[in-house]
Amino acid sequence: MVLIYKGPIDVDSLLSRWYGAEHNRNYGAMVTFVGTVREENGIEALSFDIYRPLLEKWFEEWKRKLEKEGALLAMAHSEGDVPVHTSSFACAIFSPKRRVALKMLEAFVEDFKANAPIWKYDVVEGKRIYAAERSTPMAGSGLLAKGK
Amino acid sequence: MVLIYKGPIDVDSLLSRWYGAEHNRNYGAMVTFVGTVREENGIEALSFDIYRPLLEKWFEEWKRKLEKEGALLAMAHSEGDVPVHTSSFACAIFSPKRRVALKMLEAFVEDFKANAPIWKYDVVEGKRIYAAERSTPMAGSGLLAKGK
Amino acid sequence: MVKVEFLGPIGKSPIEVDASTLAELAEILKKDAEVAKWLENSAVAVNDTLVESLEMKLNSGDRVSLLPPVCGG
Amino acid sequence: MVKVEFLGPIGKSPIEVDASTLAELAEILKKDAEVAKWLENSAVAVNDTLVESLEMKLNSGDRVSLLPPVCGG
Repeated sequence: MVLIYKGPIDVDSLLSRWYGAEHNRNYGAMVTFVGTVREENGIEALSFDIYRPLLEKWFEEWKRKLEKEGALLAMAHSEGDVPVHTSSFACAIFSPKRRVALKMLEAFVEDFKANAPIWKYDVVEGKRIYAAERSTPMAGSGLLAKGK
Repeated sequence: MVLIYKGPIDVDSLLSRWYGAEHNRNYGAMVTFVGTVREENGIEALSFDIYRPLLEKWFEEWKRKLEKEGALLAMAHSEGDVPVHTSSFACAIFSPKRRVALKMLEAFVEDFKANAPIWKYDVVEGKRIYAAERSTPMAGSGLLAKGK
Repeated sequence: MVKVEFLGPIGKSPIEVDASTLAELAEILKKDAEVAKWLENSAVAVNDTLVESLEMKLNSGDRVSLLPPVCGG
Repeated sequence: MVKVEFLGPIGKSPIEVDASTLAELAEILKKDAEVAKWLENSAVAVNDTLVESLEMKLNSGDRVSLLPPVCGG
């Protein structure tokens, strides 16, 4: 299950929780990725909408893919406003083999960017502005524009 | 500077320290790798020797390489005995760009395995046994076997 | 009747329409100026499963979701 | 005199030898059975800098380190 935080992720306690739950289960490697909101273009925060049912399906598919390699996947994401210099996304992979963990972390994060049903907004002077230019159409987009 | 721990790394406090020091410096991505001792072949622990002067040089070269990409590198390693299910190696990369962080993490960890001047021993019934089969000759090895 | 929901930045309340295939639904949505501009780059889910064919039959009570371009993290 | 140290699993105390190049040092170490077997797969540092040429001159007080195969992490 994806952990959803209202607002910023408490990174210390999250990483501690993940490491604590798994370090004695004989995984030789833990890799983590943490995404933090950068101060740029005068934004105060980023803000996120999540469509949970599809995020959960997408995540469970990745979890199964990693299980086939003997690896474990965990993920957290923020909903709502996440101020500059706080974190909105975290994931961890535990694996017996380091190469699996390193390869899969990159593949997972890139697919997350392209296909996780999450929408990003810049927050400027309290207003939410959809980050259209940084967003990617999901796989299979444009179906309803086809036809006659 | 590489942080050297006598025995296992306190992973929670280390990751918290790294994240705490850097999250407000406008890096968008933190990636970490943590290596934990697996229970296998009846070992009680792994044990490590480190040659610090060369480890430090090797690490500083990597640090400079990452600085050219705008990224920051941190690393910790254990010296002496590290019991099964505790951690002996940790590193973190902070970068404005996620791709740099992900690519460099893999490259750094692989070069670490091949060229960091650290020697590993299995600890079985209190005895240290050099892990010869899992060890890799450093780049340039064999120089003194050449000649007449 | 089929329920259509518009996720994220589309920012439109759900509507109920009468359509028996996705192709029929497409024709209806193309006539809504507010929605039409999103069709080109939105993915489509029926009852929370992403779909890839306009021929797909819709049944009364089905829920269709439009998912515009994403950017997590 | 040059100091030679044997790192990690070689497990031998440092020695002092008389050698004015790495090539000379190599000939001396090849005669020491305990050390000879490590030469093939050990890297060499002079004053904590890894070196790649046997022609390298050694000066009195230099410190030569033998680094056998490594495995961190």
